[in-house]
Amino acid sequence: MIVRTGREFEVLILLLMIVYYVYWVMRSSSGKSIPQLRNFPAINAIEEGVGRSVEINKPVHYGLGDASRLGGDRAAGTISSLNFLSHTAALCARMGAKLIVRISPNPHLYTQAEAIVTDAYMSEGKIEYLDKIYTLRYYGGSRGYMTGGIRDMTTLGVALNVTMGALSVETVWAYAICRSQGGMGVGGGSRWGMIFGLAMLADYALLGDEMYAASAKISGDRDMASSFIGGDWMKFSLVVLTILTSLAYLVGAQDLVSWIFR
Amino acid sequence: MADALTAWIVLALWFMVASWTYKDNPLFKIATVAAVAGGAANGVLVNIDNIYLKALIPIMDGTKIWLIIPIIIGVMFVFVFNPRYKWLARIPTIFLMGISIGAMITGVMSAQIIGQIADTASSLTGGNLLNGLIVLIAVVTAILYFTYSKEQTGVLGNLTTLGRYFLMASIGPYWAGELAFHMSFGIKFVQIIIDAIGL
Amino acid sequence: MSFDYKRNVPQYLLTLIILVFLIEFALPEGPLTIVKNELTLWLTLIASFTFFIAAVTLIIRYAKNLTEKKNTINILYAIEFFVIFVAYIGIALFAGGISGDSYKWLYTTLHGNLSQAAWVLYVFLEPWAAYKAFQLRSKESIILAITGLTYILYLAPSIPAVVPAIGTFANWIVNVPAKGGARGAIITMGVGALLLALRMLTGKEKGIVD
Amino acid sequence: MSDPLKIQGDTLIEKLGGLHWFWIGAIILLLIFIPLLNPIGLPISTTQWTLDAYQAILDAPKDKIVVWEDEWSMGGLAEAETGHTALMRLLLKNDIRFVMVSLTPDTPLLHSYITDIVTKTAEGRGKTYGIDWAQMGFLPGGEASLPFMAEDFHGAFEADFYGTPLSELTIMDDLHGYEDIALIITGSSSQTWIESPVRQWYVKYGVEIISYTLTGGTVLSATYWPDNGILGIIEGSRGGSELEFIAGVPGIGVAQSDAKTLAFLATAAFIVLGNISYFGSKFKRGGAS
Repeated sequence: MIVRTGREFEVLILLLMIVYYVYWVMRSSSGKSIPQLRNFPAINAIEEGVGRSVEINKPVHYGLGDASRLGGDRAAGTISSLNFLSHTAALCARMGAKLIVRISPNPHLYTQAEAIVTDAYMSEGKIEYLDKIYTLRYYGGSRGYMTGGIRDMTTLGVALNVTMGALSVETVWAYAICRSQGGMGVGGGSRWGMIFGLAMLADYALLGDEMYAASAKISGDRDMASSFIGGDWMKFSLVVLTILTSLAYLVGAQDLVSWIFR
Repeated sequence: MADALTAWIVLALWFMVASWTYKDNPLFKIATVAAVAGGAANGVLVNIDNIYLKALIPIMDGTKIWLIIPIIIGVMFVFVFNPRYKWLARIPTIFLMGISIGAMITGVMSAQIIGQIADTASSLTGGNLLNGLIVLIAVVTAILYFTYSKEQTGVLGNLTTLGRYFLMASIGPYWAGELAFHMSFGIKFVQIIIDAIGL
Repeated sequence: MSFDYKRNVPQYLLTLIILVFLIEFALPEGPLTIVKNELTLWLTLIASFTFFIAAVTLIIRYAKNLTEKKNTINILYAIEFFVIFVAYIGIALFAGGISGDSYKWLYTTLHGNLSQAAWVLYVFLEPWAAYKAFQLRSKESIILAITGLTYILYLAPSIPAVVPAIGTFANWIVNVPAKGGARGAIITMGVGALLLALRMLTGKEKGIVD
Repeated sequence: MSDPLKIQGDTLIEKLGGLHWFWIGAIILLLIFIPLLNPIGLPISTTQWTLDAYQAILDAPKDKIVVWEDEWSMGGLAEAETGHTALMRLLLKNDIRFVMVSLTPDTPLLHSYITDIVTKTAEGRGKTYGIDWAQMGFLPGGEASLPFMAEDFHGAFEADFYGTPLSELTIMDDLHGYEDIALIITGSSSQTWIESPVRQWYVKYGVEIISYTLTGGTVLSATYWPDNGILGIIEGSRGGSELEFIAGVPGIGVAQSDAKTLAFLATAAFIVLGNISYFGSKFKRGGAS
């Protein structure tokens, strides 16, 4: 037996995903056309918020996520957040808005954030306007992140709060304070349990997986975007599988499909 | 006497933190700094213990001398403080990410995909058929909501709107839970006041 | 074109590690299983160093504060940080270790209470956020309100005991529409995780080694 | 931050929605005082998922060990105390041997704190550490560390939290890997953690799980319950109160229930007030224009 016993269908799912992924990424790499990722209002809202920040002379606050870290189930959200940070920092540099970045409690993100913000300002030719001490704020543990973040938002004011990544209670406090300060809230979270804060309180929210796709869209990277098209094909396949297996159960023919589920 | 004193110390600590809700003040900052210092110190101590037990002892007694490799990899984190060699700090990060992602995705197919589809299908037998159908519609429309290659208009738009409603239904209880979680701390705060005053 | 070792060495490592896990998963148990198990031991060791780096980062930050001659209050906070940090370490080293009674008392009384007290802020902030911002402006917010409020009432154990219909409705929410919605989200997050792993494996994920 | 003494808004209807958070919290805290000083003694309802969790614990094979892996920390004590105490008392009461594992750096101290409480109860008296239960230290690495534990439990820890080598603890003679585990109780103050133990313990090793999740985490846990790896769910302090009741180990949960009831009703009332203010103001503005 080539495949480990009992894992046949799991391996099949994995292989199908690989096929879709490779097909779309190769198509993109070879310069062929790929479908555009759909529109995400949250992306336009960030630009609008940065513009507003300049108008009212209050800073843009960017939260990297109080539960973000480059590992395990949180890596994907964290990487998306770093992409959004790059996008937001570039907009701030271009339009001349003040930027404050809340660095997650996991300090290994400090260097990533610092490099991304520096690159963004350099690519806009505005590096002399970057005050790293003002912009990059590391507060220590998760409690320090929350209390320090609240303190900065209430003392400095907020025009726009963007919080992306692996989020915990930040979905509540960041947007509650932002709203009390009259700011605009844009957010996206990868941890499903805490999405409710975004859905309730943010003006524009990217729910779970949506944030990853939006992150690919703002990165402008065709290969990354194409991988999401492959992902869509996988999702359509799973919808078909769900409907077919459900129909089989509904008509009492579950024996036909039960092998899939062991 | 010692218990009473501790009760008052505890009450003072909680008030220092809660005082922020009225106005930002130095007592709150003092409490924050103390919490940061305690958390950092404990993190260091507990992890020294972990490395000592699992790596240093086996290295020193010669049973697992190769464990010096992950120790060296871990130490490479210090390069984050050196601009010239900062890229070396990526190595331990890569190990953390790679191993975590590797361990995670190998469980995804069964737990998050096949298992969920199986439960959706089997909910159409044995129990309430209408509920089973609602679950099926919710699963399908919620998956469609998370597709990106087409603008969500027309029929697809109607389906994904329905999917978004089901997603909202799944989010509501989380909000309730989070609120309940925080209320536990309100109850504890009141209990601490009662204990200190001796009501 | 020169070999960009700063980017390529980490990328090759990442590809190798993920491949070990994927192949080991698919194939019958063999030598790769041993490698995978060894890697998980390595992970538990390397992860410990993140805590040391966290502490070092804080020490550097507060040490910088100490040198800020103009900002007296920050100097005082820095002194506080070092005094408490050293106190914890000292008590652990000289009074029975982290499982000793002195350390346990200090940690439970000081850190335990301070870290719990931080949640009290939410007793104020969270109901306020709902009161201030949670208006029933759309169908979505109405659904959120119905499911959320029903579940709040259910979570007070006395209410469903007095009004059983609330318990029944909360159970139905969890087991039918919420379960369906959550299941759809879980499946798509699973696909998202697979895609992420494939992008990392093939070096297409921006932000990892760049 | 705005001034707590000022109520936002110009008209009465606007002021209704303009209270500062300080007053919202203060009113809720005042309401909590009432039942804590004078318990009302309202009844408690139980749920199927808690009953299932209880039954699964009782049905755990006695020749194997229950592993209670935990992500709860001291910072979550107020929410965890009820469930942790009830769970530990239930295990000891029924002579179920268990090993506690810490997945955050300050979980070991939470476990010590709970142990100090439980060893003074009727269920804890006469039980011996190292034979009836044991407490491991911190295992870093999150999800990826779980298979390490499953494959080589002794290798994952070497010694318990108190520094005693595992070879010197009787209970550990019977626990070397996943085959020796009767059941996993996975505790977490995160509602989404549950996916990790399902992916590792259940999918890879076939070990079934009790989800001891944060309140509200039932939605995600329920997608794996009862046939997809999770045998039962204990939902935070709510589940802890139920467990006290079901298992006959009364504790602090019952008293908290009354306080929670009032606090939740007050929150619901504030949401209604906020909406009256919002729609009232909107209607008025619409009328004026």
